[in-house]
Amino acid sequence: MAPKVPPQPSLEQSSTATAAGHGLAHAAPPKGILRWLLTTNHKEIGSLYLIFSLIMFFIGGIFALVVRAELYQPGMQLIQPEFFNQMTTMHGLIMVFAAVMPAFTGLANWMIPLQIGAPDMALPRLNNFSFWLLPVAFILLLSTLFMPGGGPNFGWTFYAPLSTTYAPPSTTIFILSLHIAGISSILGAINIIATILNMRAPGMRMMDMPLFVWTWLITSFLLIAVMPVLAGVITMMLMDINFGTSFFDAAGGGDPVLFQHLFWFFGHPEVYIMILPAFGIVSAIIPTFARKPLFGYASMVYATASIAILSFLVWAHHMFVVGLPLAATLFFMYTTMLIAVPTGVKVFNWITTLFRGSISFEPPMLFALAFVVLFTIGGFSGLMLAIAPADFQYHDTYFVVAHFHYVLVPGAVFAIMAGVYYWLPKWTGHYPHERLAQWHFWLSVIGVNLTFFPMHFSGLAGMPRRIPDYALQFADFNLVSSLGAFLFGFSQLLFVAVVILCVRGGRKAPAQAWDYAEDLEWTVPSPAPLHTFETPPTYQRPAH
Amino acid sequence: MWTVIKSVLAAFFGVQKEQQRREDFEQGRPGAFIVTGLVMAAFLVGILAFVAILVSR
Amino acid sequence: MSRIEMGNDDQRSAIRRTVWRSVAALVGMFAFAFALVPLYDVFCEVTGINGKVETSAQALVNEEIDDSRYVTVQFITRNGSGLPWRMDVETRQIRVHPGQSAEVNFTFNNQSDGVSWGRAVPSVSPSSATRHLRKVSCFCFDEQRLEAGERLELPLVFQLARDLPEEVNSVTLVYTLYPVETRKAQLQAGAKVLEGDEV
Amino acid sequence: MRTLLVWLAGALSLAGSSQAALASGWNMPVGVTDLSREIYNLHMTIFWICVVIGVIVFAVMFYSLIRYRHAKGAKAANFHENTTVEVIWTAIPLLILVGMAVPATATLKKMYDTSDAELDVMVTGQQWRWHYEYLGEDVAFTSNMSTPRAQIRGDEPFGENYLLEVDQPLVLPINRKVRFLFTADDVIHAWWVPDFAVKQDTIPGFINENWVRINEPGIYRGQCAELCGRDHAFMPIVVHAMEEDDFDTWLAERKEAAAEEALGVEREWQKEELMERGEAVYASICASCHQPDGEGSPPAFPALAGNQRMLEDREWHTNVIIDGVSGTAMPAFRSTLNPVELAAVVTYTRNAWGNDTGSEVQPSTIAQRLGQ
Repeated sequence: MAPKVPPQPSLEQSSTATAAGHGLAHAAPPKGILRWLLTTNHKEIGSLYLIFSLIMFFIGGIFALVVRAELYQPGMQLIQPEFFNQMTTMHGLIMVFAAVMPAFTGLANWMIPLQIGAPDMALPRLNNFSFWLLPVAFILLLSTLFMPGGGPNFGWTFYAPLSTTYAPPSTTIFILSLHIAGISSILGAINIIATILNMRAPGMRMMDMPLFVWTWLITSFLLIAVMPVLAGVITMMLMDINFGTSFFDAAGGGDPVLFQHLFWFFGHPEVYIMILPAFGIVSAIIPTFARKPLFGYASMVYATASIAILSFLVWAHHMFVVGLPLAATLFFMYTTMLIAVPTGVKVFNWITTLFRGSISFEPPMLFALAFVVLFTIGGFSGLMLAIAPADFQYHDTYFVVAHFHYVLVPGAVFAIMAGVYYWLPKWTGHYPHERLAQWHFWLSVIGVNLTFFPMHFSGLAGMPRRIPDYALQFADFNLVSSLGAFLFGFSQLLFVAVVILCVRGGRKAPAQAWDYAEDLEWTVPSPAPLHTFETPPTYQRPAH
Repeated sequence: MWTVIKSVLAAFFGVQKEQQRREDFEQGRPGAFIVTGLVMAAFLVGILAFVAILVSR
Repeated sequence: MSRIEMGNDDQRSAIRRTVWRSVAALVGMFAFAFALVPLYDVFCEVTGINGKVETSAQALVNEEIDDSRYVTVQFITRNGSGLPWRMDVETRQIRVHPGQSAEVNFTFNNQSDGVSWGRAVPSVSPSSATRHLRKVSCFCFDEQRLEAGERLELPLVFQLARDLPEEVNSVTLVYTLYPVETRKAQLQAGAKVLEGDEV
Repeated sequence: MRTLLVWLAGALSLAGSSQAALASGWNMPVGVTDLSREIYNLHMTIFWICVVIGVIVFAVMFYSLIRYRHAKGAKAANFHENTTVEVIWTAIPLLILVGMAVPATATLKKMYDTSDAELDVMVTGQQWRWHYEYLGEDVAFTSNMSTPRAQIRGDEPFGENYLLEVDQPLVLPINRKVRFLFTADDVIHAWWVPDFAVKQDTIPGFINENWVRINEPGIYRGQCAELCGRDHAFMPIVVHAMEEDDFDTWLAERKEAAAEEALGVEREWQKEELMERGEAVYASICASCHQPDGEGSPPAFPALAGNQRMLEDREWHTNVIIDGVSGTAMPAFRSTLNPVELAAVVTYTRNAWGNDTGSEVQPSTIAQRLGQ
């Protein structure tokens, strides 16, 4: 039984929501900049998150293009190795912490209250605070690039002792900014949990929630569980650097490998933090455009939960070559292989949803379908990486780079774009420009594959990751990757164009913007007024 | 108790009949399911660790 | 403004409860991250991960010597940066039976004209042997202090347990010499003086 | 759809070429050890399993996309669960995984078995070079990348083995089990030779093991595989695998040369000799951080040209080179350079690039300082 409401608005009060601001006296919002600084409205904060993450996506993208430009051909042409290392590090940090995570938080802010029939997030003022921490954190982080000794240059995984004893002086600022970003994520997660658990429309049980809400609930638990561990690790780093402790310094009786254990205890769940909400978005889009209820709703929820639990048990598969004992290597190999099962269940469910549907190919659907195919390819390389003996060859090569970019770019990023295209009519009241969106899609798909598919080959052929210059046999693969990266990078300008055009105008969208879309957000008008569901709707279970 | 274990096992596999799920949820004791789930997760870890240690000898 | 702020006390207290539980979980996880540091050490010592060894003396176990096989024990000394000491071992390798105890002397020589503190950090390979290595006495348990030009000979007394896995026929002990920070060294020197020990 | 084409093209290009062609740079090398071959086979097995699953899954998906188009008037069915199907597609992957885990476990056990080695080599990672020591043989040397910086800058055409060539390769015998002991002086590096399927982190203060038994003589190249700072890309590994007899001869020669060098400590060296030797040592060991012109790259790597403290205090200067500086990238060269090399490099740095102290240090002085 899919947890859907019937296509027709089934809410007694949906008419009340139509006219914004009536019924209850809303204080006039402050004007100009102050309005955005002080807003406690989940929709405005959601927009802030999304705009912030788009800007950061471009900044991180520029860093990636600097890297790809240097790697266009063998030899050092454009930048110095020190700067190259700063670029790879910053690219990773910005994309993970400032682009992908805030984008999902933005979507959560916008959509979770709408999908569960709540008037706002549970803690609106906290919501405002957790957003405004982000610009502070990342302006600090970006400013390290201009400090003496440069910014962080030890990779986004910042392994000790390269990131402690041998780090540039700006590392303390890096730690501070990561702390602030971490607090922001944690506050966001608390807010989301409080909202989902306490503010569902009367009659909506947990197993009636849309999958985007479910995946975000589980993601929030992951965030609460692992962000403090990250905070702990960087605090230990800070103490090692500034207060003479030696958590990670062998000279003082510490252990550099401990850093990696702690980091990946955070880092692997972090990977799922970046992909679970994507599963939720795709699980909303595919049924809509296949005009058929999602296959296996319950098993999707269970699979998400078991992926989340397993994610705590696999961290050392990032460390197969640090010299783990045999039993540990075996254990982590088995648990990692096990993750393929629930992940496979998800893919099978999506495909079975398509089977005997009635499928149309609007832009959100295009991105969602590309997500299924390309994420699965990333999953296959992940399965290969799980085989520990083979991982001794794959580890820290471009094969790994190919793997996680397949999971994160056509995975997480495509899902975010699919979500944006899917909900733009709800946000702006206009459909996105179909032609432009199709161009954006096809150029992105071609660009992504040109960029990352050859990396499988260069990795297998023996190219280590994070090197600014490479041997001649890798030249062809890198040339293709660099061309693809520029194609992908510049086609994202189309995305910006589509979004701006859509905000300004375009074909008008009704409340029910997509024919078969069933969740509660489609019962409020498009564009969604500033205040919705001020009287809770009564949720009615659909009768499929 | 046995139905709880069966349901949790089914959840581990990611499969459950809608009918059964409905019954479970109407039973209204989430605590039992959560505890059973955690115990069985720990059990799974135990089995894997045991196999790994056994094989590595 | 919104429903929350307008009332519905039940919901508000439910939200508050959720928030406090989350905060408790957060604090717990932060503490857990730090608890992982000692836990990791314990775990390493129990399982022998990473060649980490007991950092305190163990008792010699009287067990029958396994004459049927020999194990080669290699000793490697290395210098980390910043300590003007020379470290030597009297023999590079010895052959012992499991169960047998052995003693090997290491010499330390401070080649500078100042006093300094150093510590030898031990590591054992293969990691499957770590649990079966008993160190009865080792210079690596303590930080060492050497006067200018001083020469010190210190023994390592150890025993390989009889239950050392069959396939292990060679064990490597590596000692890397690191300086102990002056500030820390002074504190400890002060403590020792207070205790009335010979420094 | 395009993605599938790209993907299929990749898969087919792998499938269509023979193993030999695959080894030529599109795939993991088969390698020259029994284990590397086993790992290659594991890799290909799991790859083909993925291909088969991929083909089936994507075939169903694209069939559905084409067959059930809304534009062609497809009417949607309304089913949304089927326990039998769900059990099947959970159970089958589980069985495949168990099938993969068995051979993987067997291979892993072999990889971990370092017992009964006939030769022990200690590999030490340093920013940014490798140091090799044949344990118990009194032979040790440092291996630096030999690709000229001019090639990297683009001032000269690339050589054949651009970035994968060293001044002194590690020499190993074939058909003997060689055990590696890995450690590092500063940060974590990783020693990797794809043809051996050996990749192991070198961790400061800790020791790791791995082993190799090479089947064919030849020259095998690899690179550092763990980000270790600025010149991570520029610390290649070259292994020269020789017939056993040739190796024994080589080792004997190296021992003899080392003994001869030790004799050189006794005699008085001319300043010119020391300068010449020092220039060579500086170029291979020091120049990567302190730069060929001695200007360094502060703050991490201080300038040597015109360095007041160094010029005024010869003893401090010597001590820094011998003992290193803790908490910095300056390692202790006490055991990686011999007294002649140490004396030469001290003399050189005190007299090069306008550092005209005129002072020199004799190898015998250094030997005394080292207590030898």
